[in-house]
Amino acid sequence: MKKQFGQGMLLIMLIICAVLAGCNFDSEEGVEAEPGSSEEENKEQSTADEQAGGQVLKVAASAEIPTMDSVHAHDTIAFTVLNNVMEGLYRLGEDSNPVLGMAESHEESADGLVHTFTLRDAAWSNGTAVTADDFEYAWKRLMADEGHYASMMVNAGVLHAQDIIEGEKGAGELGVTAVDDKTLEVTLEMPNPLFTTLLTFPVFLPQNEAFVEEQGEQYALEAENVLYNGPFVLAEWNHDQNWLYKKNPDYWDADAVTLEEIQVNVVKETSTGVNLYETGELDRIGLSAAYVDEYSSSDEFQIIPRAGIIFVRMNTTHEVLGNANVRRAFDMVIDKEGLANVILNDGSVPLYGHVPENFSLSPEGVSFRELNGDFNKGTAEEAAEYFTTGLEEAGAEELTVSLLSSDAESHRKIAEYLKDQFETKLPGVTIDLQMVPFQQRLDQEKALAYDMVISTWGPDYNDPMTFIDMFVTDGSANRTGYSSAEFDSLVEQAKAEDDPSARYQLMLDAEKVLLEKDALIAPLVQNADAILQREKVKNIVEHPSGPDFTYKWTYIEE
Amino acid sequence: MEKILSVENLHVSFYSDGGEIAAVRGVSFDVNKGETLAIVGESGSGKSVTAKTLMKLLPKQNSIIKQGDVKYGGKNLVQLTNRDMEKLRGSEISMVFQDPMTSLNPTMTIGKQVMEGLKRHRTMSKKTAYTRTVELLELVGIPDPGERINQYPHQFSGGMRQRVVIAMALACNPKMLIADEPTTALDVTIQAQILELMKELQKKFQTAIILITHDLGVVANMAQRVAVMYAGEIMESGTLDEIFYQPKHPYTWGLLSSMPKLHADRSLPLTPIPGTPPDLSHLPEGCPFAPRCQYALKVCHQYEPGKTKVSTTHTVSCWLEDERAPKVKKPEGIGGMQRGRQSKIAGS
Amino acid sequence: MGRKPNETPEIPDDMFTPASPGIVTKAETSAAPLTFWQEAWRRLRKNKGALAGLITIVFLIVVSLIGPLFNEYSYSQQDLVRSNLPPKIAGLEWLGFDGTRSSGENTYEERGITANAWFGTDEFGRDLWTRLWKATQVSLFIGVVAAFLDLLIGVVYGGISAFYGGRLDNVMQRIIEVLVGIPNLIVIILFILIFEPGILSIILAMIITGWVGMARVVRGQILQLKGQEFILAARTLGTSNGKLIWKHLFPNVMGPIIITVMFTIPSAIFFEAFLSFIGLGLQPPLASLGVLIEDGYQSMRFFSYKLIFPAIVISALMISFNLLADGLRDALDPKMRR
Amino acid sequence: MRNYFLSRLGYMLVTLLIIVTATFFFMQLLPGTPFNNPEKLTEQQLLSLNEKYGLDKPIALQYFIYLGNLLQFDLGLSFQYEGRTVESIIGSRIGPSALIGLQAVVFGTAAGLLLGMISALKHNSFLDYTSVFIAVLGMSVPSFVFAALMQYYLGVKLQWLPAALWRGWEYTIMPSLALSVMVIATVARFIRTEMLEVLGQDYVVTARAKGLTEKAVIVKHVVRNALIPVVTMLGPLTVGIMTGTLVIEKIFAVPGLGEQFTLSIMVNDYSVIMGITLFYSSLFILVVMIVDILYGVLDPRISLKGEG
Repeated sequence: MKKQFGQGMLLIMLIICAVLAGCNFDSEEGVEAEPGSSEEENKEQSTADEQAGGQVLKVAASAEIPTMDSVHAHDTIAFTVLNNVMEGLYRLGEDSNPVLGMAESHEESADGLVHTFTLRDAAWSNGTAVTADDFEYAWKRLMADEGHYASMMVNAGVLHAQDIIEGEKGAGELGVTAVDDKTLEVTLEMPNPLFTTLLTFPVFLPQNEAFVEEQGEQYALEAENVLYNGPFVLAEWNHDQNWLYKKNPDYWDADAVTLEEIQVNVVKETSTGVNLYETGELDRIGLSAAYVDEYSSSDEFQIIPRAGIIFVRMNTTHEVLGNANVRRAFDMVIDKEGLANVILNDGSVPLYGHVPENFSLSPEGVSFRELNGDFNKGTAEEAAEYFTTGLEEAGAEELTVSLLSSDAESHRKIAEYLKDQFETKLPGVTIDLQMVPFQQRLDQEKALAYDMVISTWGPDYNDPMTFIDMFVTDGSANRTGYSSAEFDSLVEQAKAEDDPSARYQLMLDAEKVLLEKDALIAPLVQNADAILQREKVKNIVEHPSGPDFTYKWTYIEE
Repeated sequence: MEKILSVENLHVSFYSDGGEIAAVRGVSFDVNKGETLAIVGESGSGKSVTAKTLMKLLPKQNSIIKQGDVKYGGKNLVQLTNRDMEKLRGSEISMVFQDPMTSLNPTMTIGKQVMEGLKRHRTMSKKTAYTRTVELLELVGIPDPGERINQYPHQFSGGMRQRVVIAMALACNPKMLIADEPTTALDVTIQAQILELMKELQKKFQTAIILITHDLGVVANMAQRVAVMYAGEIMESGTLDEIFYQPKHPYTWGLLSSMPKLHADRSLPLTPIPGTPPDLSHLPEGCPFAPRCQYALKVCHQYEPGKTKVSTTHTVSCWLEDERAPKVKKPEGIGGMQRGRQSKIAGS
Repeated sequence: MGRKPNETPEIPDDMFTPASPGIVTKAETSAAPLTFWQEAWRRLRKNKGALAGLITIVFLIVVSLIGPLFNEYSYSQQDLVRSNLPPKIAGLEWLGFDGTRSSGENTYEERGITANAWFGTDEFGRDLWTRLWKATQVSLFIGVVAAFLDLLIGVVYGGISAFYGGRLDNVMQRIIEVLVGIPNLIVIILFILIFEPGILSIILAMIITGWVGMARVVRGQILQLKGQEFILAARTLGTSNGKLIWKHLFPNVMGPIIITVMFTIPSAIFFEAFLSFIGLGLQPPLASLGVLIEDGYQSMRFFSYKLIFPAIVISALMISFNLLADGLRDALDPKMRR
Repeated sequence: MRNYFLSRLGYMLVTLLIIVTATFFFMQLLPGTPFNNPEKLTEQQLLSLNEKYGLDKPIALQYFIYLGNLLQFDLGLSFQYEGRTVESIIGSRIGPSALIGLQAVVFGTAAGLLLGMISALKHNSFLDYTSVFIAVLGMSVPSFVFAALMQYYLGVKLQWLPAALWRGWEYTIMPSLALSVMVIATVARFIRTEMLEVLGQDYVVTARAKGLTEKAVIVKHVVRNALIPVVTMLGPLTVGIMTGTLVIEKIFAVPGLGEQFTLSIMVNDYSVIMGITLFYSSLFILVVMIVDILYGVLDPRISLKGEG
């Protein structure tokens, strides 16, 4: 047996070649993720650019689309895509209020229980008409598959939704019926002022039964395995890399759509996004705090307030933190301006209430925050006074508590900041920081295994109730051990109240109980997006809840 | 006798972290055609360095030939360019190394290694080279050469490997062979076989051999002339008989008396030379052997002795040869060595 | 003895008398060879790179210990007024320590701050000079402790395995083989996910697979030594096992062990930095070089000083340890000795 | 030879079993749930999801179910990506990682060899010190710092190469380069030491004594013998590349496996974490085995016997 060095090297080269060939082979097989095929792709894209006549938007997404199945969708990325390629009875309008979509008209019975929708003439991307059956099918499928957001059906108050989730009734008994091709009838358990708002949520989108059943397990796994009825269609979907929207010429309101194409790239690092923006690969990116200083004077820099909030939950079962004065002191002592403008520096806005600013307007057109004003604002001295009083009431002299936080960058910063704020401004306080992975924070939070925890909340729908009802006794989002009969009753009344103004007042009162009386939580900041966006890009509509964007009305100024 | 190599006043130094090490200091000797010159000495005496200097195989980065000439066939090897030297190596002057375990490339078949030299110096076809290699291997006594030519060094025993090394050295019929302790790493019985082989081949090709060794038994068996080296200098040189029967230098006495003798009086103890060789970077003044010499005079510690010609062939460097020096009696039992003892062992 | 040696007339006759034996002994002792360690130290000193590495390491250790005492700030003390101050050192303005941002404005003048932050401050207004040295302490601590624990486990495991040999060795080697098959990165990541992040879990995570290399080195060395005569001799003389290990085997495996440790320390420091970068780091406000680099990396475009100083220190540490380890290998490894 | 393979295969399987077991039980210790949007998950939803995915069964049973599926090469469904199998996720992700990884290894090894050889042949010269410094620097500067600098200068300032994304071969250059820094440094240092050692070997002197030209000595004897042990670097290099891809892919927005792994860890996607762990481990074990075999082929002294 001849063992030759040259042969050995040859062997290595062969192996390497084989692997490389394997790589290219993949690409020829059509996994477009491979660079081998991408040159053609580039050409295609550039010719597409020319055809699109400049009406092309290039944006970034922070992650892959987890699913294109509206029944299983659960995050803003999927919501955003679904919102742009499909349309439900209502869609979110340019002011984020619901506007009619697939429904041409919406009639409500006198008792507010039966809603009848008449559908307009619209077609799926395969040419079949969008019918009332498609809605009935999708909604019932949501209940049958126990989709992530099946609870939305309960929130909407659709008949039997609660019972179906609890397993007492079958999914087929959901209160939705296709009367004929064009008429959909939805029955509610009781009148619900939020019903129309909720209908914009992606779980209420229609699905074509014949197509879904035909695709089976393949449904929604690739771009071609979904049907579209929205302003755009998903023309390409290269998993983990990018996807491409194209204008849907068959959309009923196609005349209102200007953009020809939207290229979305998955970019996870802010720095990468910035670099791509600078090289012209992206038209809009989000900035992290580190880049805000660099770009804050740029004309392309914008801050867009969001409706998500960051706040501190305090465990009311803790013997000292159970005291409202102690909690109030903790809330009051934090320099929230410093936190928002110096530490986070990403456009975040200091928050002095539970419901964020720029989120909800009363029926009279005044914002919730303006109506209720700021809570627990005061000097460090006042805070220290509250603290001493509270400590006395609780019969303690000193306080050592842990502050739990997820190890995400911004939360870590907040925790470090709060520790310093508390320890230097409140007498006798020692804070043990506990940085844990996000999931563990949730586990501990839900098990009430914490003293203080930095939490977040984002709205599910455009109404203060999505924040307010978090803290009802034993609510799944309560996680503080808080139980107030007064608060609970206010929430219950609000949910049943038909008169919008009275309902709004009840919610305002509930927040007062929560913060003014009980100082349950310490609100910290309201999120905001610091972004860079090319000036020629106009009218990307952002929404506080559900999907992030609607591109229907977006255009490139030429 | 035809003189084929002559070394004159050779000085070689190394540079290391510890400073300059004068490894060879003023060495001179001649080699005649077909004869064997043995250079003996303890380890560190500069004999291997001398050998490598002749081949110009010393590492270039840290060694330098400071002075002296090496004359071979009308050329001064010291001044030869590397390229010319390469042509000489292996074809005119060859070398056999001490450790056959490490002197063969472990990843190359022995056939290739033998052929390499052949191809370099003789223009011949691949086929001829191959046949010649098989012949050579057969010549050095490797059984089954046709098959073993494609084997790797680790498949050979130590003795067999040394045979391969010798085959490599003799591939181009060199005029001179430098054998640097060719048998030290081998078993005694194998040693004898290898020495016999070398003798045989020497007869056949009329090759001159410089045999570097510390084993006086080997010297007695192989050499016609002997040079005794210590601390980079030749202490005494002469014919085999002169060195073995009329040694003049106390160091030579020491060497001879530290060698066990087969037929000698067993009651006489073996006498080792006390102490260790000097540090070549910090040589003492005077004779380098003086610190270990039991006959040392005061002068030995301050002045180096000159060369004394005892006979036309016998030279020694020692103050004891000075007429002012006290007469010292050569210790008992030296010089009584019987020649041919080694050959007996070799035969056994 | 016919001819006279070439006489040197100046040599007086009285020199031709036997020398006293004292001279002999003297000459002998003067030539006493250096011990292994002296020799190694001598070689190390000659190696400029290794020496530079050693000096840099000692310097960084000393500075990291006394550096924080040079100013009044603590590593965790926050002050939003002083947030994001660029570095400024009186007298070194020409070197760029002039308190101006990369955009050219002078933050000190804008905010009317007089007290200089030598290496700048972070967004919390924490002094980066103090934090840098504190972080260096932490990183060194992690590196040294991880290497030491590796050493402890590795020496015991490798020693036992090689010394007792036979079946035990076989079993222990199989265990190592399986362990080597597991990519350590994955073990470490899982380990840190499950335990609370912090110095302790980082160290534990690193040694959980790290000791294998050391065990292999030690086993290899001891196996090699075991066959050698002096060990055999000691055994025949009835030396106890414990004594054999400590007196004979241990000193002889020290060289490779030290070298391995020297290579382990920088890789531990580096790995910690890597873990910090992928977000599996320490509990703040404690910082390691990795944490500082991670923070600095986030803002390297606008506040490059936040990245530069820790990056310089970690690179200096890595280079120094590597140079020193290289030098030690040359100095200690008998195979490399000429 | 056959025995050798069989016993190696045996160890591979044992190792993999241990890894599977360890990872499986590690997963049980992870806090939180693998389900999406855990912030808003209610207790009731959690129960029904657990039931749906079989997470309500006893752990031992789950373990054996997993093993059973594994035997049929079924790694399960991702929790994060609705309806996608772990195999398909690994399948679509491995291509880019393998490509930049291989390019980094090939380029890095070539450059490293060159650097190391120059260094050894010009031992203790300025060239030697320079390349040693480059090598040590390559090992000392964290790859993400290097990647970020490269992206900014080559991609944004000079615009020589695309800054990020994955659309063509030119997009693979920078990630491969960033990954190869570590390879260059490791290989250069390794080959330098090896060459220096070989240069000091007796057989090199023998080769010179044969009268071979200096070039022939270096090429035929020194370089060849120094190259053989480089094969053993493949194992550590594989690990280095795997580690490297975790951060490099994120920075250059490469849709590779390393990036998926970090992502899955962040969202507790149990089945994907386990699948990728298993994949990495198998790859690593395979590489180690290939290295051993290759080494046996390249170095005639090593013979592959039944004993592992």
